[in-house]
Amino acid sequence: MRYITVFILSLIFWLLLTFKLTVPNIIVGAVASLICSLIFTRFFISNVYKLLQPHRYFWFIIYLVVFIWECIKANLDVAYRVLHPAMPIRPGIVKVKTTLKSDLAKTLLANSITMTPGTITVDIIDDYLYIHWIYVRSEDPEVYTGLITGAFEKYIKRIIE
Amino acid sequence: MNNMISLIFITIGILFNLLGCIGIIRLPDTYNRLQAATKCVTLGCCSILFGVFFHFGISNAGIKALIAIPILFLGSTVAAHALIRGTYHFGIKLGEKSVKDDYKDAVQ
Amino acid sequence: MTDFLNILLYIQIALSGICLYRIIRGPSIPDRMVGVDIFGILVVGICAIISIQTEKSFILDIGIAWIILSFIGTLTLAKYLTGKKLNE
Amino acid sequence: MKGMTLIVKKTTQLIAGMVFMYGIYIIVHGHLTPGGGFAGGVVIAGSFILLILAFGSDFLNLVKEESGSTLYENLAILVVLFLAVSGLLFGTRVFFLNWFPKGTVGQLVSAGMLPLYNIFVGIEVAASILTIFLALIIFKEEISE
Repeated sequence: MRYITVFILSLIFWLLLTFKLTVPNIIVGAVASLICSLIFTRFFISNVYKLLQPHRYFWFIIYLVVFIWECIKANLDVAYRVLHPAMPIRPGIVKVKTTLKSDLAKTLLANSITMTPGTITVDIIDDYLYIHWIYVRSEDPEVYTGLITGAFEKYIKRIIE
Repeated sequence: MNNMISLIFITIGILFNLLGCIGIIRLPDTYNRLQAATKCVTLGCCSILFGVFFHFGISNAGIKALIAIPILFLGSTVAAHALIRGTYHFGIKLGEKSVKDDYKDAVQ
Repeated sequence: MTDFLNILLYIQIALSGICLYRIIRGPSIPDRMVGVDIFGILVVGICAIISIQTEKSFILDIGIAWIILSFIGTLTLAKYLTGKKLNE
Repeated sequence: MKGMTLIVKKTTQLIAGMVFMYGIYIIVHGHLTPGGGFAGGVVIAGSFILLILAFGSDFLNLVKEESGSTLYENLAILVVLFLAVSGLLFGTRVFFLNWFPKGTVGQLVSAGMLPLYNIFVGIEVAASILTIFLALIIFKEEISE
């Protein structure tokens, strides 16, 4: 089952890359995807049955919209801090607890945090994320946990878990 | 019409790139430089690629520009994460203005 | 239209010059590595603008290959910074 | 914990297959677009180097038997030599003769024997760059002991 998934995904990638529907092209693409699936399947994610459930794609699209909005906000925020003559920065590293369980969900959360306003993930140890923040708004753990992970955690829980 | 939309996207992208490069010059220490530069330059280049997609339409080159966007996103965010962790382990101190450092206990 | 695109291309090239300034002047080694990383991303933008000017699609191929190789290079540099050997 | 952090590992699992397919694309279209055997071989070697960086070199089981990549390299350069010699046997007796039917310009299957040369040169370059990378790791181990 995992072999078939990797084969289909790489064939789709090949067809998008060449964008030509002739017979030699499809044959060459099939051979290349066969080699790719033979080599790289044991490194791929293990639970592929979740790819077949359609409601996850619905939540993924909503998550994408939220993510792009946060991303644009991040850029305007950084622009304000860079162009301001006094440079209002107050950096620090804070520690945030997450409730997500699976590894892929933690990775997606960390990548989202990296692109949101003023935060970069420094490290991830078990359930705790260490985050470098360009302007520490409050010293209270509950407040900043809500500020950093609150926007994404519920969508990611619906997409992956 | 399509040309105008693509030109607008490319202009926005170059403005974001300009902000990121100003951030690289002005901000005081390595961590803050990485923050400004990664976010602005990544979104700027994604915007330029989106403009290229609007210029070519759905064709060979346009789809290729769309494929480049997720690779650029994943690559640059993971590279920034690895680079900032490496910087901390290399021994660079946080800047003078910083207020909080929870990561110090976890390293030892 | 093409004149405006030319101006944008020159601005982008000048921005990568700013990154070169950070690479040369950076007070510490991680500063220089940040410069190299950002320089790699900016070159992709230059490739995209040139592909519009010349109406050729293969210049985007060079851009994607550049993204991949710059990602691998930055990971190698980051691994060197953490002080680990390559095989652990 | 071996290798780099969890984030790098998971993202590498998703991206390595894409990098491999992209290298094959550059090699196969070598006679139509810039690129070809050498550039595509470097990208394919890059996908394996990415896995080694993220998971540590024991993950691929290649350090103990480094003869694996060396074997592919030697076989590929042998096939390239046979293809070149085959020009001496068919048609007019010239080394590196292109004696295949040429096909039409711009199609995927055209240009006679050039795609075959590209494919085997690609395998050769990928295997040799991977061998060089593994040799650097082993060399550094011996220095430190």
